[in-house]
Amino acid sequence: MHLIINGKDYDDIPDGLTVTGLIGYLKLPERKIAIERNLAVVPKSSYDDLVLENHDELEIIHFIGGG
Amino acid sequence: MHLIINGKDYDDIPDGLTVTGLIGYLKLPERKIAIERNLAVVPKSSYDDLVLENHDELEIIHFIGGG
Amino acid sequence: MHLIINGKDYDDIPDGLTVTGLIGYLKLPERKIAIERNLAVVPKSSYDDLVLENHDELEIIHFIGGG
Amino acid sequence: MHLIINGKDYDDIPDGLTVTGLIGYLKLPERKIAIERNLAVVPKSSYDDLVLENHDELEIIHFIGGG
Amino acid sequence: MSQDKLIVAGREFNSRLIIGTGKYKDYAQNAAALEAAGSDMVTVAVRRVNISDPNAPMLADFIDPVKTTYLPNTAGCFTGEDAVRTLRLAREAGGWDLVKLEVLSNVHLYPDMEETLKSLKLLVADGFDVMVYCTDDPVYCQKLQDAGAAAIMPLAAPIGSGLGLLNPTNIRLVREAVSVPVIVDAGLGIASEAAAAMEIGCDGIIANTAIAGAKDPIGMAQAFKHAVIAGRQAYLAGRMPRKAYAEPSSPVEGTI
Amino acid sequence: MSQDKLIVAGREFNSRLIIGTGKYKDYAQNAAALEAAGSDMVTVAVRRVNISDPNAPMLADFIDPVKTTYLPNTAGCFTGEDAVRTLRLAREAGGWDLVKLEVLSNVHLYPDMEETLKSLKLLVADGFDVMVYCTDDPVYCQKLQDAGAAAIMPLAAPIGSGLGLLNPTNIRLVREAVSVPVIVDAGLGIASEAAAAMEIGCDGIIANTAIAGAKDPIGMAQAFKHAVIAGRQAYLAGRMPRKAYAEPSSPVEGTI
Amino acid sequence: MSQDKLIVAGREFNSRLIIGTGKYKDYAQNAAALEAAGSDMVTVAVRRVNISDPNAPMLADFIDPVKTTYLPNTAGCFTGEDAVRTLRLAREAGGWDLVKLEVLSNVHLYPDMEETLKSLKLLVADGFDVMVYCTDDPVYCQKLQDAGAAAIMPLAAPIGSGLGLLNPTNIRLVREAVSVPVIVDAGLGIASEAAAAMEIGCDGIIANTAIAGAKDPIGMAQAFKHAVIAGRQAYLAGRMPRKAYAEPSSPVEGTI
Amino acid sequence: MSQDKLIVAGREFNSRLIIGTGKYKDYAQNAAALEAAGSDMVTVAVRRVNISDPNAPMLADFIDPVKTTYLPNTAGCFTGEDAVRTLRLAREAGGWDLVKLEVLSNVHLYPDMEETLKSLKLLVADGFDVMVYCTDDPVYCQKLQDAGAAAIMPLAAPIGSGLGLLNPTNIRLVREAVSVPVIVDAGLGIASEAAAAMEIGCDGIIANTAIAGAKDPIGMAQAFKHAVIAGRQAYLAGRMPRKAYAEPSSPVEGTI
Repeated sequence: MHLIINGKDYDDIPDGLTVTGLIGYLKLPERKIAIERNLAVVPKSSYDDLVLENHDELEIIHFIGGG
Repeated sequence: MHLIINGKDYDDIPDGLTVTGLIGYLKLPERKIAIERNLAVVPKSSYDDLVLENHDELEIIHFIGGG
Repeated sequence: MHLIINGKDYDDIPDGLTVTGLIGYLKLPERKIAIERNLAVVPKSSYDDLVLENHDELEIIHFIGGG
Repeated sequence: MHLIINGKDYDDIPDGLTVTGLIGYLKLPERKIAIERNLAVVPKSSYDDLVLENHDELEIIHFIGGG
Repeated sequence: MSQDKLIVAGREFNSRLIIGTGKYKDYAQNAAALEAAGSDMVTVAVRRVNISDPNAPMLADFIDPVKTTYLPNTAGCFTGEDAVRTLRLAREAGGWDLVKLEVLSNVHLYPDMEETLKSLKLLVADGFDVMVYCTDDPVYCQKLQDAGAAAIMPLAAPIGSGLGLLNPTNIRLVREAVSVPVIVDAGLGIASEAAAAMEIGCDGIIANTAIAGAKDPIGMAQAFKHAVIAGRQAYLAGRMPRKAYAEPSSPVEGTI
Repeated sequence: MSQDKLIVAGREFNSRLIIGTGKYKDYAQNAAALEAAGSDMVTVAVRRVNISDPNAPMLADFIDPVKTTYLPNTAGCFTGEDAVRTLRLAREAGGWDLVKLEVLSNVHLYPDMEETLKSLKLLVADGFDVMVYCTDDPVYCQKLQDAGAAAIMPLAAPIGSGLGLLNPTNIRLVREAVSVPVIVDAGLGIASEAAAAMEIGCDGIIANTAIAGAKDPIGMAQAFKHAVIAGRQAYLAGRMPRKAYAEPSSPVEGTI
Repeated sequence: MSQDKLIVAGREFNSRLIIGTGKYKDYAQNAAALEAAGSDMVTVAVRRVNISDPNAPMLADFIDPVKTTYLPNTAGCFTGEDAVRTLRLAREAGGWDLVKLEVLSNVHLYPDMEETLKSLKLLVADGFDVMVYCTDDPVYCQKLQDAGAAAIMPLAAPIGSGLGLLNPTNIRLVREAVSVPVIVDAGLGIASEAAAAMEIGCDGIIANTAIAGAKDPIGMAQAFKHAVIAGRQAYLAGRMPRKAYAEPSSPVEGTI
Repeated sequence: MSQDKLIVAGREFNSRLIIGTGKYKDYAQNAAALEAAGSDMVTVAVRRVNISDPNAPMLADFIDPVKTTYLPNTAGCFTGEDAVRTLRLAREAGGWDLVKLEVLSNVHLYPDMEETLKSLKLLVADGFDVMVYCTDDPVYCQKLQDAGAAAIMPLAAPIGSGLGLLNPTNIRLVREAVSVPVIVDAGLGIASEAAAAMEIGCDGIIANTAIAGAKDPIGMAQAFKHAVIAGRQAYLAGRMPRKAYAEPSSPVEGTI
């Protein structure tokens, strides 16, 4: 399916992935990240159950150095 | 009639005074003043015609020294 | 004999005192002091031998608080 | 004759020049200058009479811009 | 410098010094200070006429509003509504649209920028030309300009304190952030501070307590007059660069 | 203020601003700056005549020593002997006794106070009226006065640096320590600093690089003229007291 | 002084110095600076994960969020909406409610107080404990407190400028105007300025560029650590009164 | 920093803070302040023993001259002769050669540099190691070094005034003009000023009234201890460059 992640298009994401699935698919390290789906924060508790849909817009963030 | 002028009660104002009449009655000097009647500014052009009514609230101001 | 100590006159000092003798006579505590005799510093090494003379002018100082 | 003027040697100065003569010889403008001869200021009053001698050391100064 | 006029909302003023009319011994002294300052604009307050004593001396008897522009302020107003209401009366009294908006807080009489911006929008919509007393916050000063302020008037220090130009850097940032005239208002204590503010590029100065509160207000008014001219000319002339070390000002060669 | 003259060694000067004659583009610009500054005294250096080109333009062709007092300095002298020798020649050249003594060190061109005091005594014994360039050390300034200085001229900052009035407290202590005129010399960068120095109670200002080094020296000369007047008048008028907090400048009662 | 803790929103911190995590050579140097500074709170930014390089080094690998409190900021947000959205993600990522709100303008990156206050209200309603970056306007600082700010964090100077504590008077007025902690944030350039801010009565300091931009960031971190302690202790100890003149510090009698 | 010792005339000191022993409530408080300051050198005065009361408490009972270096001063001496005579007695009393020379004038207790230099030469010839209290005149400070001073100790402000570091530029010029230790002595009022002096590159600080005159001298002593360390470390670390405008401290890319 097609997702927009951090403003970029990804056309070849396997259908029916959960958030947890996507994290694995993208090989995101098991570290402090947070995900927003279509402008709503996704609670970590729902990563396993929430199934992403075609054209979802995701923001995946973490903490970096800043003043 | 009764008027409230600059926050004070005046009970013995002659009935039917115009604004011009009131200025004369109060012996206010012919100088730069402005009058507000019931929260609305009274244009100088209407001083002669505007008849004050019982219980009108008036503010009569002028310029004084200020920073 | 007569000595001037720290600007004051002392008329009844026993004759023939050494510096050590004077320190004992004045009951000055065994502490860090220094003595000037007639504008010359008296070395501690000579306290026992130096015999004071009539009308000697002495300055006896120590350290106190200062900025 | 030989003069040292402002630190430079001048070997071909006519002999027996007075100070006035030297000023004319050097074509120095009739302007505010002062002359020191062998470390002594030469009064303007003596310009006409003072005859310079061989090897005299002269300083000829004027006012220029300064802070 | 005669053509270097202060222009606010299309009006031309010969002097870049605006003086207040508060705190003087009397209106006569105030008028003399105005003469000495060479100003053609004064700030004035709007207050209730004393009904019980209508013959009390009035400012207009001493300072002619025809020859000197009265700039009515909103001192004493703590809300936008009060400010607008006061200035509407002032406009009727004086017949002019140029006003000074100041909405103060109860925190050291500092301007309340939130209320000030709100009031400004009401006044602009009502056709006033508004010179706005404000903090030295360059962001808010730009908001005031965007809302239609005719002049930005940041404080130098708390009003009446005489503490002087506390933050020249912010005044510089304000100067760079807006294109309308910047007039430093409130807090100056002595003439050289007015000159320093003008040297940053400000367009004018308002001084009240610094002049009225001096031992000799007339003399201090003259001092401010010259200081504002000095600061303006220095700004236009362009200062020398600062150097960390000394440099001789006389030639080093040619010494005896 | 016409009667408020600067008096040095019995001589009266209408202006309290003395300008230098170094660092200008040319003597013509220097003369124009003098006109703009309204000064009646200029500092000048004493240097060897250029024998090989006796027709080079001379300062006296542009600034008339009859109308403007030349104050010969000893810039470039690093010993008292050189200073005395230089000023004796200057006296013969100009025909006057009023001179500026500056004995500089090789440490940032700071005045060498030990050599300066020594030179001062020689010059005073030789009949000169000596205006002395010095540090802002109030003790040494008093020694200079005791040795017969006609004026005490402490630096504001390293000469030519434009760093401004670095230590107003010391200038105040110097002002209080001596009774002869105190003239701040060297280091100022812009007009407001001259005003600030005068507000402390100084009697005059010498400015060279701040004016000659400005983008527009003529404009800056005018700025300094007004700044010195402003500072002097402010000093005479007596400033308002500083307050830690705000005080309203408009009446608090009578609001609508 | 061990019991003199900084308390923000009920949380206790041993150090009154908060350091940033931007501009360091790398996270290792950042961690070393944190160790040297003795801080237990760091500001952090919220940014998109680099999807194409998920194995890039991460801040959490060098500074343990369990031992050191992460204070997520909203740097880069120019509207209240962006700020709230960013901090909601930060809360999910970190699992804590304590955040730093900064809504900057495009005017020299000065905080936009109007947007900041608006955002603060949204965040407070959403259950956040908000430390607010702001100007030194005491009126707005009081508004922020009234809206529920956990700490008021006025700038000392433009962020990253190193210009130091530009307006100590305003910082004092802010300190007096609010009861929540006042933490000076942004603009400091060197340690003594942090001490001076603490001496006014501020509760803490945030330093980023001053430390990260020093030639030796580790040494400067130590310097700031000691400076903040020095300033705090000096404030608590109560300074001597200033005097206009000298007073001897040694007894005057008893000299030989 | 343990190896970063203060070295004066070959003697090593762990602390760069020297405190006075005047103006304290009593010697016990003085001793406690010394403990808090972590100093290993104190200035002391030389005065006549009270013959009539030989059992009065003595400084040495509270501060052990074996553990803490006594630095005898010449406070109260107004001529070089008195200073030399006083220090010769001090040497005999204490048995050490390291002394503080201060020859004050009656002008605001400012050091009399002419007398000071004269005294210094006598003391150096007599075998003393002399730390010299002086003005911030870089030329005279260099003369003092050339005459054999072991340390140059310029004042920050008039002694006991607490006016702080009045002229950082001159302290910088003094620092650059000499190679022996520069220790700022007299006039500081609070800890941050000590840090600022050290950041210029000074080697140490002497504080008396600022500590003894604080509401809580013990707390202020701790504050100065940390301030001197902070200033020293900041100097060694090398400050960030000042910038006229803001620069973001968080990355600008990667925002959501």
